[in-house]
Amino acid sequence: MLDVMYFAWVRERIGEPREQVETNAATVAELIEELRRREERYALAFSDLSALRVALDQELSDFDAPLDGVREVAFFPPMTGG
Amino acid sequence: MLDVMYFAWVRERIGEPREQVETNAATVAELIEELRRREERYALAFSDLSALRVALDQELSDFDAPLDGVREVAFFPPMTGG
Amino acid sequence: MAVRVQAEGFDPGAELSGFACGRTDVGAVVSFTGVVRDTDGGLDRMEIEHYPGMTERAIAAMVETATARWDLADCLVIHRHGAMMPGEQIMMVATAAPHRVAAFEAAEFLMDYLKSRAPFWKKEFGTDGSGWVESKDEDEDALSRWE
Amino acid sequence: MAVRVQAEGFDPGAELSGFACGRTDVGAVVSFTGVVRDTDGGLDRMEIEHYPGMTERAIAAMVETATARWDLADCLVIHRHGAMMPGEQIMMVATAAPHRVAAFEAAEFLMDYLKSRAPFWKKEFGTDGSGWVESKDEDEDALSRWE
Repeated sequence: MLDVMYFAWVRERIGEPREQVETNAATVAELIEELRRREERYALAFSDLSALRVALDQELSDFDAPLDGVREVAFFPPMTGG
Repeated sequence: MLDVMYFAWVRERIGEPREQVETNAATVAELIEELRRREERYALAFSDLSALRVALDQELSDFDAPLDGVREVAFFPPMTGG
Repeated sequence: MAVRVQAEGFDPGAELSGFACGRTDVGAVVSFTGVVRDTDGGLDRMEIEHYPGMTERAIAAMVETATARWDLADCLVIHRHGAMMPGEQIMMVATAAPHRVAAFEAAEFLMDYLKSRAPFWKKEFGTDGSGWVESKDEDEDALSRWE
Repeated sequence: MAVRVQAEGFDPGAELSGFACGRTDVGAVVSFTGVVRDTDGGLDRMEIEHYPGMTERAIAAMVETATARWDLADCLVIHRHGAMMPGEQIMMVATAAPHRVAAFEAAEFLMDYLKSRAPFWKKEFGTDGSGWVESKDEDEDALSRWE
């Protein structure tokens, strides 16, 4: 069971800020594939991975990173702080 | 007739902050030669020109600059502002 | 060293007055303040979304890296989230060091990382509608200076 | 744009609060404050001598160069002369610009030039006697960055 969070326009496209996802995905990329297949809004949010960033347990990570032991996954566009 | 000013340790070595100098020196270097010959304190103050800077009418200048039309000459060590 | 992530506004002058003061090992204090800019006059407000928890962790890690890399006496980061009007302060970084180069470099390092590595997202609301501020390649490129 | 050469102390926080505020064309404000440092605990006071007239001219020329080179909305330089104690502010530079790189670079440019091209001379008075602060090669070298 993963806590999946969405921020900025990813959150707007998915339509909610967070959800619990039951998954056996081994990597972030596999999780994304699962989500994409679910519904159009996911396919839309994850259509261009180059415009997306991922954090695992609040640390920036990569799409090929393993999900083993991870509790919280967050997807968002490149950050625009400062 | 030139207004000659001294700052920092140059002032301390010469013993006064400013004086009027009657001179026919054509350049800063010639003026320094004249002053050096005057008294030991001038010779001491002007012993190492690499440690000195000069301003003509409040603009940084060079030792070979002409004194033509100049009213105020200032000698001082490298600046330490900021 | 202090990090504050908050919705409330703040006064950069008051923050600077209380920062690293009375310390005799400090020769240089640098501050950076980011302000909501509205060049065209069409901006009503800006809203900043953030990732609570990760934001604090990410900024704390940047401050730790800066402290290890430069000889700093003190360091302050304030970053707001939520709604703010044109002319209002978004964030502030302050660094105090014995020497000016360290204070400047550490402040610029923190700014460059806050721009692209702290989980904040800006959305602008104006007369022409609303939109997420896009990240700039030059902000990403700025990080290479510190590698 | 304001330049102040003065014997009196000043409060950098109060100066920053009043600087470029309420302007919606400003996205970035950088400040630098120089403080009398006493790392070894042996400094009683610092005295700064200056060349009245030339000081103001030299700083005004630096500000003019910075304004021509960077897109600045505002710029402030304060530099003290006379006696000051460890922990007291010596000088301050503030820059306001649409973008952060311009604000940072202009502030560093002004600092580098104030260090080596404004007619100030520092003398330290301490438990071991007194002496003029010597200029550093690295301060002279810093100017080459801007050529």
